[in-house]
Amino acid sequence: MVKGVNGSGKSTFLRLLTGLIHPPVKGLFWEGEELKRQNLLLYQQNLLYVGHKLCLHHDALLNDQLCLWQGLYNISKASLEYALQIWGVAAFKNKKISHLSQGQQKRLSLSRCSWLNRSLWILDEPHVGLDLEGKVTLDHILNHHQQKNGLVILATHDPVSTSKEIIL
Amino acid sequence: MIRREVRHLYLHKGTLFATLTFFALSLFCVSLALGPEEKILRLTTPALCWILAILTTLFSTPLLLKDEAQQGLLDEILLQPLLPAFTLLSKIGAESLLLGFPLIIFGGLFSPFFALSFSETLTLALTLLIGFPALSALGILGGLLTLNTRGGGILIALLILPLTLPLFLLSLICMEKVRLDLDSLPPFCLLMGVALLLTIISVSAGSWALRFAVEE
Amino acid sequence: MSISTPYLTYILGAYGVTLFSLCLFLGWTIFQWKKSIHQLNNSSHET
Amino acid sequence: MKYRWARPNFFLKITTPLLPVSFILTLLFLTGGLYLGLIASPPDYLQGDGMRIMYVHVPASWIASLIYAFLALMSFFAFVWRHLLAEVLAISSVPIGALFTGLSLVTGALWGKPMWGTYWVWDARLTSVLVLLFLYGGYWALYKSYSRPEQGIRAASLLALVGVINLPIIKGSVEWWNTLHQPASLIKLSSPSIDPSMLTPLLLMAGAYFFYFITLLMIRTRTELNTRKLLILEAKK
Repeated sequence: MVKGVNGSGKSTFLRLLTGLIHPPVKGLFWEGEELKRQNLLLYQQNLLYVGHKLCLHHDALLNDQLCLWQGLYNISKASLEYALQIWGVAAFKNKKISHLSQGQQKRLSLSRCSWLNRSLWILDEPHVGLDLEGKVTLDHILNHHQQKNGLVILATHDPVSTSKEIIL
Repeated sequence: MIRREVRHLYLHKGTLFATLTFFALSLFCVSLALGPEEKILRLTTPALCWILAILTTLFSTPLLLKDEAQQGLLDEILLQPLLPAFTLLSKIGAESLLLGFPLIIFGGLFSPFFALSFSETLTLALTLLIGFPALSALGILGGLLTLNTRGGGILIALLILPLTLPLFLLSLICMEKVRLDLDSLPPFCLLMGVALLLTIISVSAGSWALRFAVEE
Repeated sequence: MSISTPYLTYILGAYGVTLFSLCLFLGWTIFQWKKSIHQLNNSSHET
Repeated sequence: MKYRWARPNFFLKITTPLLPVSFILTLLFLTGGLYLGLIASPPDYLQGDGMRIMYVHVPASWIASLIYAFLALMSFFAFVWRHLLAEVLAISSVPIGALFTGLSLVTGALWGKPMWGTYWVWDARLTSVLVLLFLYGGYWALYKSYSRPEQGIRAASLLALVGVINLPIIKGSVEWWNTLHQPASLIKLSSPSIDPSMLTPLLLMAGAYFFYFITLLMIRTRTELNTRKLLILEAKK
């Protein structure tokens, strides 16, 4: 878990960890190996990044978004729909994404935690914009992931039960 | 993959429609301004078509890119296992299909009104068809370079218009040769080569630009 | 060069424009340089 | 250190004595060139005294292209290795290059008026010089429109590299387009046998321009380095 006051560089740090930003001084290491061109791709295949920007197509219907995801990540439709049900947004399938509320969009974006099978999760303030019920769902899923030996790197201001804290 | 990008681009049908309308309307406006003289129209229409095609791509492509950047979709491209250059290529393909084809058909349909003969129309359509992917690639490059700047629109024209010059001039040479009933094959081959080269250069430069555009 | 050449205005114009703009640019550059040194001194004194 | 020559402090140290030297060289070459060009050299048998404009015009075009080559090289270094010095050198050379391109256009127009009767023709050479001016302008505009210089320089470097690849293509296409549109009625400068009495002032002027470029490059680089330092100082506060 990454903590820090506003503007201390949490988001930048997380983006650095995803390899999207070129590290200015030293390289990025994962499991003892420095990440270069070749293994950076492998590493990125292993991580899930949900940032402040939600990676949703605003003009699309939710259904279209599902189709795009299906094509992009080779995911079966059933697992997608299952994930949407967990996050409670399955009912809005024929709505435009820009017509969904902020919280619903955030849920939709976070739903990739449930359908994308990756071991390292990098989440940038996932609690923001979620209601109480959503936060419970999120914590539940995070715990479940950790029990499966998954790794979560999380930037947040909310109290979460974790093992390690990095304070920026 | 191109199908995915087509589907993606289709979401922006409003912008595409507006762009096409812009193309058609300005073509009519300029020809009204030039007067009904057939000789002048015949001489100027190919150039007009090309300039308008350049402008429409230069202004619409970056608009779409900016939209994607705001949603964070460019991160998604970079986190894919595929090289970003391929994604950019498929974007170009999608744009050629959804914007380029209608544009060419438009031009082809209306060129008889501008006193172009059949062979001239055909040449115009062919040169546009070949040049469009390169234009779209240059537009993407410009859009990515100006993504994090203040006031991108005019800047793109300043950056990219000089680079589109070869395509434009070579097509006009083709048109002129056809009009004078000369052999138009050599400029046509040259045009193909230049278009291919420009596409390759700007796609590879674009994939670099993409990398540091998301670092913001 | 003979003074009565018909191109005198153009020749003098070309040389004049060249020298004038070279000098102007030099002056502007030196002005900027001095200004930056001045600013740097100011701000390092403050800190 | 591997990149000792590329460190700003080292650059400042070696250019401190070089600056007056190159400035004096500029003055020397300039006086020599001006004297020979304006007064001592014989008038051309075809163009008369109008030929004298050549001595300020042609070297300006040479230097303008040279600076673009320099800019592209520095952009390459800046883009690949992210050297601070290369970035600063690149951005410092742009206004000088634009100045020489502009001068080449203006003096060319002043030459063209008495020789061909118009200030401007859409000749291949003229058009490609104009495109060069646009490329410089684009580089500068792109650099300036980023709020942080280190980001702007990378975008601009990429543009300069694309530009340098495209420049021959642009030039070629413009040339071809012109051969179709108008017969080449202009007197070609690049005649193989140029008289030494004309070549000397030409080369002297080229030397003057070159050292002028070097002098200004050093001054501008210092200015730019100061500005960067100032930014860092302000960020620390």
